[in-house]
Amino acid sequence: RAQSGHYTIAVSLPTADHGWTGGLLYDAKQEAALLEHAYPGLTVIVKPSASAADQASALEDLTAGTKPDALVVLPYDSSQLTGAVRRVKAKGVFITVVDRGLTDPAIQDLYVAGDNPEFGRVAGKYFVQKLGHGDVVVMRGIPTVVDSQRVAGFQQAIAGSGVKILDMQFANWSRDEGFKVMQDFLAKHAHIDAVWAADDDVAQGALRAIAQAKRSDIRFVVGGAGMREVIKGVMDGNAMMPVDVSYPPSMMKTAIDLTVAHLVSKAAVRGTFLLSTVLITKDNASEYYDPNSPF
Amino acid sequence: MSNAAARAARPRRIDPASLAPFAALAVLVLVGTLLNARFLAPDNIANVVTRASFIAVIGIGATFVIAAGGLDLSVGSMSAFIGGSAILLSNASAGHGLGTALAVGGLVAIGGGALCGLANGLVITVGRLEAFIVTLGSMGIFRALTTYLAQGGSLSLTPDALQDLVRPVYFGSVLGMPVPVLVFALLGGVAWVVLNRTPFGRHVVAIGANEEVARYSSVAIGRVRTLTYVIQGGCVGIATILYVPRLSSVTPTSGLLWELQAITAVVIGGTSLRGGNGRIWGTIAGALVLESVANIMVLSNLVSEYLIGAVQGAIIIVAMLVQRSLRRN
Amino acid sequence: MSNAAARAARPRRIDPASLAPFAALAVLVLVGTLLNARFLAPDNIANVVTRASFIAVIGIGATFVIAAGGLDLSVGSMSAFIGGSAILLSNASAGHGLGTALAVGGLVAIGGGALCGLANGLVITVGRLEAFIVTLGSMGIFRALTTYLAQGGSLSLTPDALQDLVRPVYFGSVLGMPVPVLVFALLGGVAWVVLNRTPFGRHVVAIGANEEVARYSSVAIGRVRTLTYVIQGGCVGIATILYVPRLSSVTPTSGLLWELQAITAVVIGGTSLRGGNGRIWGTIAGALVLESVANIMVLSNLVSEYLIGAVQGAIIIVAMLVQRSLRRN
Amino acid sequence: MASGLIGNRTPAPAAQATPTLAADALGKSYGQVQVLSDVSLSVRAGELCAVLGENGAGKSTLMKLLSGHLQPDQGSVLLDGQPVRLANPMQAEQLGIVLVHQEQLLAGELTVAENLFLGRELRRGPFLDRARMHALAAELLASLGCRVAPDMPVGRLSIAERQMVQIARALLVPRRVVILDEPTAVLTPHEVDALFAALLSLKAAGVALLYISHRLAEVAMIADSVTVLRDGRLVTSRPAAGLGELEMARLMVGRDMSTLFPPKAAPPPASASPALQVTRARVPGQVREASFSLRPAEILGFGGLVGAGRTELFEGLIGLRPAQVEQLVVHGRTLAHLSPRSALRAGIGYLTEDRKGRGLLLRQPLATNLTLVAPFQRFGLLDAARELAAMEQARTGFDIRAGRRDALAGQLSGGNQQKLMLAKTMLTGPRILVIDEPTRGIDIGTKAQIYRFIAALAAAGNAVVVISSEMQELIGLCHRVLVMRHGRVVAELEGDDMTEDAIVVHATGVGERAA
Ligand SMILES: Nc1ncnc2c1ncn2[C@@H]1O[C@H](COP(=O)(O)OP(=O)(O)OP(=O)(O)O)[C@@H](O)[C@H]1O
Ligand SMILES: Nc1ncnc2c1ncn2[C@@H]1O[C@H](COP(=O)(O)OP(=O)(O)OP(=O)(O)O)[C@@H](O)[C@H]1O
Ligand SMILES: [Mg+2]
Ligand SMILES: [Mg+2]
Repeated sequence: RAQSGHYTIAVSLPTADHGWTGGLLYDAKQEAALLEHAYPGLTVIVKPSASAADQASALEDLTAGTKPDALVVLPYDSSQLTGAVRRVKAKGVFITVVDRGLTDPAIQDLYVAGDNPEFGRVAGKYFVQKLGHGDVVVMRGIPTVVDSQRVAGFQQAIAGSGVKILDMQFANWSRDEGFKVMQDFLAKHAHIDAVWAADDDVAQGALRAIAQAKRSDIRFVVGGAGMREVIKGVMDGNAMMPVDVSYPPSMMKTAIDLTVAHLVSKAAVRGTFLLSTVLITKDNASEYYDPNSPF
Repeated sequence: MSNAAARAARPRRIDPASLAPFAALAVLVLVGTLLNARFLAPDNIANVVTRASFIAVIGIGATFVIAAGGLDLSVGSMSAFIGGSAILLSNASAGHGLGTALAVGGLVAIGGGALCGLANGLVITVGRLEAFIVTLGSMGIFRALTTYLAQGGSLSLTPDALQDLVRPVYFGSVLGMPVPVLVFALLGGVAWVVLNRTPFGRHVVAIGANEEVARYSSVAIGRVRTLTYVIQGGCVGIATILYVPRLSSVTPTSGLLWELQAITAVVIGGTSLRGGNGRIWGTIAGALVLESVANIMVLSNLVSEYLIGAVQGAIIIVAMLVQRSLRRN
Repeated sequence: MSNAAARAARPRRIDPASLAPFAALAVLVLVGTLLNARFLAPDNIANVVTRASFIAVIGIGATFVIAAGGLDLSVGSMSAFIGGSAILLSNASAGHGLGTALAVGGLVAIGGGALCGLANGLVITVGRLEAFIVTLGSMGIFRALTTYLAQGGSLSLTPDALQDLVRPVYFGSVLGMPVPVLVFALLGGVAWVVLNRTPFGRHVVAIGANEEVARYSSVAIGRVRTLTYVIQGGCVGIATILYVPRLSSVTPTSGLLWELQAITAVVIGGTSLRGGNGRIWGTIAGALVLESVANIMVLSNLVSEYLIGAVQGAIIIVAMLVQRSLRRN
Repeated sequence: MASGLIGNRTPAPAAQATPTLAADALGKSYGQVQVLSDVSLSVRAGELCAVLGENGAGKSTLMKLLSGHLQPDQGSVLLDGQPVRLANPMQAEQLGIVLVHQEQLLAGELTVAENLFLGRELRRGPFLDRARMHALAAELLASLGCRVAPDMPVGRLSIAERQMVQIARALLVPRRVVILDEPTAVLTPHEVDALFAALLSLKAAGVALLYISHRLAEVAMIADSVTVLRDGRLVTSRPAAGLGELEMARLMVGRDMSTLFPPKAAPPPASASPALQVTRARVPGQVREASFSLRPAEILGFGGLVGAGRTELFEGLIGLRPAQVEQLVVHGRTLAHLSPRSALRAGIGYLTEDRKGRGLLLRQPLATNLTLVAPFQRFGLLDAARELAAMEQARTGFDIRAGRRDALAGQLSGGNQQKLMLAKTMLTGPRILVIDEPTRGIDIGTKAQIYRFIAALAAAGNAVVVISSEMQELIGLCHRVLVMRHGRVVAELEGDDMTEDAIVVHATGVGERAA
């Protein structure tokens, strides 16, 4: 089939269960439609899954009795899906892994990722630089490796500085949780200098809680991942959210593009593409702004 | 039988068991205050009580459903679905003036909730299926529809003026009482009257107590049971109207696990999951218990953030044990 | 009384209602094949049936609990918790040889499961609380303990040799039958005999049918009910033993929503949520139905990714309606 | 009926032997209501002691004290002259004492055999010995004249069949004391005979029997001694010999009982347009064909054996179970079919025979039960005042005796539950009233009251259907009796043709040709 210019790419990713994964799925579908239009022989199958086990099942289903030419996978969880991806690889499928690297890097032909520890470090450095000394509260995501890496990066960046973590809670990458946890932080701590929310959804919720409490001690909130509304705010000079940390869901687009390029152009596209994690400020915000993204 | 006559003259007493959820709440308040004096700060109390309004309002509806021996697992995703729909239609009608947009949103939320409830109720009664399975199915359906509407992202009220207009529905207060608290207090009053002082309410409890007896007593079982789901849907609509103004948006995860929280509030409140009784005020106390536990967890520094869920679970079980032991005396 | 005599003489037939879940399964297989011929590929069928093993095994336990009129919402997080514990202890004992590590892991899983179940059962029976609340609480507890064990990350079997050693438990096959399928078939057989052919099984059904009658008949209600939860825990342990080799690791989100799936499988299988009957083979068919639906969703390209949940929900409701209509005839 | 048994009465055992089971000055109260005080009673091996009393007199309570279901507040239970503490029914059963409850305690989802052997299953190795249990169950039931299949779910049995299963359960293993709380209330004469035969052989085997019944004729026939309770106190304990029905009634009620049945009003003219006309009704599996018509002011009886399909016929007509009717005319209006609600609107009231499962919400207060069908309302809200007034009226009108006013229905004595149910049905003001077993478990004083009530109702122009297994009741009360057998109406009896013999002949089909 490959000879006749027909290719099938399977894309497996987590289901749209919060803003960032929603953006991911949106981008994947957009890109699939675009590429299928551009290359008539190309089929891109996008399959979201609701859990690690589901994703392992979906990988089995996508390769039972047939096989795609390439698999683009953003694993729910690195350690849990390594085996499943290895079995796909064993059938001779080209493997592109997105965002969360497998525990055995030898499996992935192509690795496109953001840098989670760096995500935390970039934010941490900003806090040190901006605050010098101060008390911050941290709103974590869902207990996962990604979250732990981000938090570790943040802690590493502020280590030894005058920035102290007052309190830390899980906010499940959800606006509602962000709102609630922030309300409680505000009730608990008489003085907070800044908030690191590790995710734009959570940051949005936190902002509402701060606005309601009319507290003036909090100087800023930093989220992350590059949500449309947040970047717009950064562009417009929102004082409470002056910066954002990039972790664009569009990495999925990049991964699919590279994979198609590998198949179609027969050029050997291999290796690791780390999308740099940057601090989005008023100056560079427009580069990261996509008014049509649902995220 | 002068003995009996004397007893009859004695005024109707309050069942001590019905006080148990309030006792549990009082104990929690005490514990919370001991752990962190800020717990009792007016701001914090207002936050907690206001936050409890969603589960309280949904729980009021769930009290009807459960008193009638039913169950509704779809309320959380139903809320997300009708919230998303209301936002989309409000936004679409914002061109005709913000007032219109507001009215459209409100109507869509309550009407949509009632319709979703009606659908649940009809499938359960006409199809004679287990409520558990039907509402588990519709839970999946509503959640997926929300994701579809939002295309995986989030749905926000636009323009910003609309957001500002609705904000007081959650953040505002009247005579010092937060609006959501007024809403659930009022709704609780109405619901209590309907459940305890109308023929319909009596039939709700009857079909929960023994459906066969109700059938042999010419109670229109199907209609009454379906109506409980419609009431549940309407309550979800009201909860959604309170919820959307808070963050002005709905995501595919909005309302996640609300069903379990609502059922827990109902059970903590003293309503039996087997049906046959319903305690509206107990449910409201139950919702306050749940929200207070969460609040206390964050306010205190006792437990690792990893273990919060464990402590919450344990507290709820202990609260129920305490309540049970009160009942035994 | 020839009427009664005729009734007495009629041989015991197979209840057509008990065939309904198998009919639903057959219809699904047909639909799946029509939508994508690859559905029937031996590989695919083997995958689906093997994957169904977790819910089938847990569902077998849930059939006991539900037949006795109980409910266990904690099974999913229990599995994550005992899986995590088993991995930690296996890893720790790997120094004494892989065989030891394996034995430790297996023992921890089954023993831990039984203990968790015992805890659930004792709180429910001794504390006389609603199973819903107790197991909802323990669900939170097990989940949080897993998060704590994993410190928010994941727990993997190490060294890799250990992973390789256990992999055949999920991926291996004996005489062409995948090991997990053998396990649930065997377990199903044993469970069927226990439920239908032993005094204990009869007591399980009796306390589900009418607890008061069972009490007057000298059935040790507390003990029997507690044992159903222990059985459930043991089954969760077995499911975990099958599950860990599949992904070689456990995270705080492992086993999420398994409780709802297990209950759904049991109900699809024809066991009433009110208790009083239990259908082991029906439950297994129910687990296969659930897994087939998910598989068909992935294989077919009919619906938008966002709507998969909606279609799944709808299919399950329709399957139940079909089953109900079969039962009426 | 059971007349042949009288001659078989075994001689009463020697009075000086130590009583097998005795109550010594027992007292019991529920909350502040003293329901039993200072009651003593004894029963010897081979003796059948009948316990009589009005509804709510405390008979069931006494039996529960003697069988470990309840603990006495005062006094003690003596077994073989020694005080014993019966902490629970299991302990009592281990000592050989068993109680057949007035209310049926069986698990509907389980089969007959499963219910019979629940808690004492026979095993072969670790497994159930199902074959042996089935065989024994069939044998035991057959010995009681009950022919239900052991693998039939109990939920599908009629009330009477369930009662026989309950009795069989008590007789499964050898006992020293068997206590039967109104075993015959739901039985037809045919089964009563079989039960009495079984009781006689128990007596012969030296079992001590305690027996509660409101059917005084039965008591006169089978009891060796009689104990009468009134308002929770012992009235008398004396040998049964020489005690007539009337005397027993006087002891129970505390005054003379003259007539049980009110004088019959003249039957309504046959020409009157029928209140209810049913042509070819069918209830799948139970009623093959039944046609009848019912005139205003008429009391129409339905007789038949257990399983004849009388209950099913009327439940089918009212839409409580699937049925087909060729033609159904209610007060001149032809109806396609009825549902419970449309029956209510058409003025048809139905009183079920299954008070525990279908009649009353046992955990709800009396007034709630009374007004369940159509709660009183004012401006859409419940009218508590009228509800209270109605309850007061029912309490006096039907002589409902509740220990306390806020009692729950389940806390009433069995007979009082029956009265509450009757009051509930009457509250809807039916113009056609169908009562299934109207006086089940009701004491003789109240029975007379209920009969007068029914007669007055008919005299006022209402039509009444009485389904009853008490032939006396059919004959004494009804203008006309239809007999059903195997799901068909096989006979219509009127005037002097209404005799016990005629009903039995048609109900059983035995000797029909000869008759
Ligand atoms: N669980 C209970 N709680 C409160 N009162 C009760 C309870 N059970 C029975 N009673 C009361 O005790 C009294 C005696 O009841 P009992 O059942 O012994 O009467 P009985 O003689 O068996 O009457 P019947 O002939 O109607 O069966 C009644 O007044 C009844 O209301
Ligand atoms: N749901 C059911 N399924 C199968 N058989 C049933 C069901 N309900 C009742 N029956 C059977 O139908 C027959 C008729 O019932 P039933 O005995 O109530 O009639 P009846 O004439 O009213 O007698 P009685 O009122 O004296 O008990 C019984 O033999 C009973 O076993
Ligand atoms: Mg009694
Ligand atoms: Mg009958």
